[in-house]
Amino acid sequence: VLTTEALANGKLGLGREALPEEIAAWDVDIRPDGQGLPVGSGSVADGEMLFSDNCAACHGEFAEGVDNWPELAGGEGTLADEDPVKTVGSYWPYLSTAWDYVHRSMPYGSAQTLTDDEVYAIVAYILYSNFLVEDDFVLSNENFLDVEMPNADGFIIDDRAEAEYAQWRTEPCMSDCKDSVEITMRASVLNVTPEDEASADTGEAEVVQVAAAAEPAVD
Amino acid sequence: VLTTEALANGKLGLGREALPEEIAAWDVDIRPDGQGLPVGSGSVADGEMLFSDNCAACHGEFAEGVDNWPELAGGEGTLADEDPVKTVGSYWPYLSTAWDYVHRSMPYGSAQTLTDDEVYAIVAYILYSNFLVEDDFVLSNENFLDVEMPNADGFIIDDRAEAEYAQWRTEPCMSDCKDSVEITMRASVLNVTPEDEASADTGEAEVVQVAAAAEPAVD
Amino acid sequence: AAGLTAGAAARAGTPDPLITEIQPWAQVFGDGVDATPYGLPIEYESDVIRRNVEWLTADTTSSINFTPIHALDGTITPQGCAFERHHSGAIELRKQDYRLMVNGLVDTPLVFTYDDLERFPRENHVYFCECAANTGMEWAGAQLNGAQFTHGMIHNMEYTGVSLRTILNEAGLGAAGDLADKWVYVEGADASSNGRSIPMEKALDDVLVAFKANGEALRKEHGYPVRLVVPGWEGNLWVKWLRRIEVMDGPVESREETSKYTDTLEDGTSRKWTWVMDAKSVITSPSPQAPITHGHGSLVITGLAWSGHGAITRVDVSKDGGVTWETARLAKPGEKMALTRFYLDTEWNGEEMLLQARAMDETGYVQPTKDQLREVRGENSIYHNNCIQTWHVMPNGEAENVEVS
Amino acid sequence: AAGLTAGAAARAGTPDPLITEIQPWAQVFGDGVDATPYGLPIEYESDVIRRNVEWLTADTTSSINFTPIHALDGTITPQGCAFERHHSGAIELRKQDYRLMVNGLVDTPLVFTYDDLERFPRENHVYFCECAANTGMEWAGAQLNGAQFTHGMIHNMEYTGVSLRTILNEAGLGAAGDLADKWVYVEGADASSNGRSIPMEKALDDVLVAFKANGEALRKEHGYPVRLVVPGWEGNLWVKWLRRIEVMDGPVESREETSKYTDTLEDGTSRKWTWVMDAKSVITSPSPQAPITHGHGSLVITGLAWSGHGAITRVDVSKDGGVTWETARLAKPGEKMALTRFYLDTEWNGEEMLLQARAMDETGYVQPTKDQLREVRGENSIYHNNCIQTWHVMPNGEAENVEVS
Ligand code: HEC
Ligand code: HEC
Ligand SMILES: [Ca+2]
Ligand SMILES: [Ca+2]
Ligand SMILES: [Ca+2]
Ligand SMILES: [Ca+2]
Ligand SMILES: [Ca+2]
Ligand SMILES: [Ca+2]
Ligand SMILES: [Co+2]
Ligand SMILES: [Co+2]
Repeated sequence: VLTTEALANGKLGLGREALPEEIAAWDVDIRPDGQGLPVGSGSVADGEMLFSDNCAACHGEFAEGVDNWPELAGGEGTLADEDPVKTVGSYWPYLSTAWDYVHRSMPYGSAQTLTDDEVYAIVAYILYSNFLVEDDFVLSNENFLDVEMPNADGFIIDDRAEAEYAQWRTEPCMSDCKDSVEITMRASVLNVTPEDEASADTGEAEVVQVAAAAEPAVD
Repeated sequence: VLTTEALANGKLGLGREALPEEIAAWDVDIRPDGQGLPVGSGSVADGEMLFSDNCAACHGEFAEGVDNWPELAGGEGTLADEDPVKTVGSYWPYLSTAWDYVHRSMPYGSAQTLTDDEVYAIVAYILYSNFLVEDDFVLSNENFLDVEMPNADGFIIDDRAEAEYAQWRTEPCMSDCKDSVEITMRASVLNVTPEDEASADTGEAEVVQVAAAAEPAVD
Repeated sequence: AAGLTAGAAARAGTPDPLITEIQPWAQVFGDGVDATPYGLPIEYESDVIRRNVEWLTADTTSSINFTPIHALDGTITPQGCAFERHHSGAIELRKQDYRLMVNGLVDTPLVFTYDDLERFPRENHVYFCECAANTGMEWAGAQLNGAQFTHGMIHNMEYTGVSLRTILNEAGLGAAGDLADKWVYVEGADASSNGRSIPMEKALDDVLVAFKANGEALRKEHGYPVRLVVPGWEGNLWVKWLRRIEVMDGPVESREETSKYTDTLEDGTSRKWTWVMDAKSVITSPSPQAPITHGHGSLVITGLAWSGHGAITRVDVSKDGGVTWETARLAKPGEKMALTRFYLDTEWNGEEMLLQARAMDETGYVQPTKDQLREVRGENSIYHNNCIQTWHVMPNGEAENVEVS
Repeated sequence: AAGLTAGAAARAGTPDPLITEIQPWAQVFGDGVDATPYGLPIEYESDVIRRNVEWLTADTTSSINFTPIHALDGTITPQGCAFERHHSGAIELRKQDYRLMVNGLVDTPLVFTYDDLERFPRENHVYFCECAANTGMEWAGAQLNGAQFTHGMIHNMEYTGVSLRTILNEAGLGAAGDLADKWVYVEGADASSNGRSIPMEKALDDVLVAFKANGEALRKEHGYPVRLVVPGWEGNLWVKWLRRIEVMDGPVESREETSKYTDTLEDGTSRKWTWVMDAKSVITSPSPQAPITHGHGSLVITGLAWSGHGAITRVDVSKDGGVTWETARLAKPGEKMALTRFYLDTEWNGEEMLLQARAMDETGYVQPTKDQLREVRGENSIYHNNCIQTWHVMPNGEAENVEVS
């Protein structure tokens, strides 16, 4: 029993044992190796309809994104470009992440309303939109790990210690540190800073456009 | 000139020199030795009328205090009692304090509206209410220091260092510190703690009475 | 809940619907980032507020309210619930309308604008501010039933400001001659024009002319735009809406340092110039407003300790009204003239407790009992009641303010 | 006012009516002590608020706002104006409805109520929380004109909470076996159910399960009633409305640690697990939103510095865009993973300045220039932009966000 044993181990005997049903309800994260995936399946065709009904308003009929809402498809081969387009297809290393996120966090505003099979179907459709599967593809817990994610090898573990710290942990220069100094860019050129409610509202259309050029990003 | 001289002394040269009119407007504090008193005078008789018009609503016609508003007269010889009554007459060591305070801070809600002569008259009346002067007394900057304040010698300079610290800076007892412990008083007996807006309002009359017995005081 | 052991609670047999059913907040949106440009506490914490005691004063403009210390933890007091004491209400004074005069025995009397003050070198310090009347209603016996009311005339903030020394130096103290017997008189801009005299030694030591507290501008009720900070000394000296600083050859003996803030002893004589707040502590939880509601087993006893003499070095806690004591854990080493949080991680199984805390500071001062204080002072001092406080915790977890033999 | 010397300002010839005439606030009452049971800043400070940038995000419920650091001083950030980042809005979750589950590779999976958490031994620490995207809009060039917008995704509070170590120990880590390669996954209760994986070493080091900030309950927008505090590591890991902690044998690689919070380098490969926030600083005043308005002469330059690697040991300031540097004064010795306030007490006589600050931490790390960062990373990292910031101060005292060669 919790108390006796716990207290014996220098524990305080607080909390209560989580019940299996409770763990099942909350422990729904999916791991890269497929751990956590429920039994189920869904087709691209079903996914297309489900996506159109539940997701397209924000993410577009072809998962290409609407306005400022995220694009989920496209961008292959752009990661080294001046303006990379990062999507499930072009960027995400693991398919598990897509299943996990759609299942837990989408649709935005009605999270956790999709059944497991619906999630399989929608994820299949996102793969299809990224030209990663054919239109007759059916995604299931069984073939899940067979899907190859194009950018699976695109990540390295934080190497700042070697690539940066080593060279920046030096005694800093205090005088004559450069020959000359020129201003090379000014914030006023873009002029995208909100000033007050009124000006921010009226300038909005223009602002989004210019800002896109300067890559605003918050995540 | 300020800047040059100031900066020479390691100063920052900030601020500007205060003008005599400005100092005169704000530097109105009165010192125990009469420093700061303006030339002027006022009689008990004038003071009685002024007090009645400006002060009596809160402090009473005889400066005896109304409800919870401060009493300014009475209380002679009560300082060692169970419930001392501290007034200008019974407690205040310096008359300058009364002139200063009435002049700067009273009447409550219309501070600084009295002329100097009016303040002399009102202070004369407060003295009279405390039986410290006769009814024909006229207070002025010239006889100000002649008034004897009964409790002038009633104060000592903070002697906690000798009277308390010396005896309390000891290694504290950690066990068997007393033979027995009894509860000798409970807050619920008085029951004067506000609980919420409703109960505080309904219980007010009773509360003030009981609390007075337990000497509520905030200053 | 009281009476259940943690072990029993652990054996709940049916799944908790708060876990097994998807809750609304896990499905739909909460508030957006434009909802509260300046936020307030969540509605469920609406009891964590300053409270006043109506019968204490004739009206609310010369009155006091109390910090909800029973519900706070850590050491910083948010400005929004930090106690207020006014003598003529909290005034609204714009920075543009703010002037600070330095006059008297100085080489050049000066007038500063608010902007001028921001041009002097600044300091940052965390200090407690305690009203000398804190716990003053408890001299004659246990009266108010809650740590907020007995000990809530205190707050603890990180101040940003200019050293008073710097300001005095700017006006020049040459004219003051020997500084040993000089005083500085400080005065507020509100209708009470509260003024106090401070000996030069303290004025040149650690006093601040402050304009920010906890990072942001002082609140209106704490003296916006500028107040004095007088570390370790009674709150009445911390003049709000500071408008004038005069260098003098003696104290003014103003109303706030004669009629008030003097401490009458048993024989009728009174102490004056009792500026330092002696070492003190109080258990904030459990306490009358923070009863034990979680049943038997593990219990955290916590509270605050502080001293105007310097840093807190130790706090002891007694559960039996002072017969035996245990040394509590300080969350951090004590800092000079700042609140120190202490914890006693313990166990409670429904037994009655007479909870006390006893603070010690770096000068070796040990917080006295109320009887010790009364023996020296009688019951009419009003101010500086730094006695050991007792809470009677009952088997049902409720607590009451009591006195013990 | 710019252009006037302090000396000229000092020779005003006519008495100031704000002094010679009795002002209303010196005669009549201000607010009583019952006016604001929980107070807000005075109306004159209504510009010291969190601001959001509409065009940054599609809507406000998955968005960010910014701390008004240009207007703050000291180090503590008041909760009311501390930046917010939500992925599905700020939810309202009552303490009674709060549950925390610990599961996975533990000896006994547990469920805690809010009350349970308050029964564990508590700690108090001041830590900064910086969003990894802070300054992220500046990679490709100077864009947003104000310290609030360029550097305001940061706050610094005194937290009270329970060590994550204590919570994990209560569930028991025996089942986890060798802890060296284990992870802890933490997840929020809101609709985004934001989840992040933390290596066990960090989880057992200094991570807190916190319920109070700056003395009082966490605000709704900061995760009331319980959030994670992950000292020195990016803000996204500081999971709000914390509902679940799972001990695992590997990371989840959730959306917030793959699609987002990974840093793409010039060649298109991306760094992952970039948790630590490197040393960084910014001058908060003068700055575009805090121009010099007081004319020539004495000037206080001030700002903030911090490092996820430990304590700040030194901050240098340049007025000429990095050619020469002076060492600034730290208001207090730096503390681990907490904001440090620095000051440079200097003089300004209308000359143009290119103001920069450069932080150093106890590991010897020196804050890099934007060019140094770009050289290693390119311009598409989005996150972890800890470059030296430049403000161009013009002769009229106004300042602009610029880049320099
Ligand atoms: C009302 C708008 C809306 C709807 C409807 C919606 N989403 Fe989203 N989606 C968003 C927003 C906003 C985000 C980003 C959230 C964040 O950053 O916290 C997002 C993010 C995503 C992402 C991650 C994108 C990335 O690059 O990290 C995926 C995948 C996704 N949504 C899939 C879906 C699917 C599948 C559906 C329907 C089942 C759906 N969304 C419905 C608004 C929406
Ligand atoms: C509207 C009510 C009111 C009026 C009218 C008023 N007072 Fe007062 N008086 C007060 C209050 C309230 C205090 C206590 C203020 C405080 O503690 O800050 C006080 C305090 C005093 C004190 C100090 C008492 C002490 O024991 O320290 C004196 C002296 C005094 N008043 C004199 C006067 C005189 C003289 C007038 C008229 C010219 C006057 N008052 C008008 C309310 C009033
Ligand atoms: Ca899991
Ligand atoms: Ca680019
Ligand atoms: Ca004077
Ligand atoms: Ca008595
Ligand atoms: Ca609500
Ligand atoms: Ca107003
Ligand atoms: Co005193
Ligand atoms: Co990162």
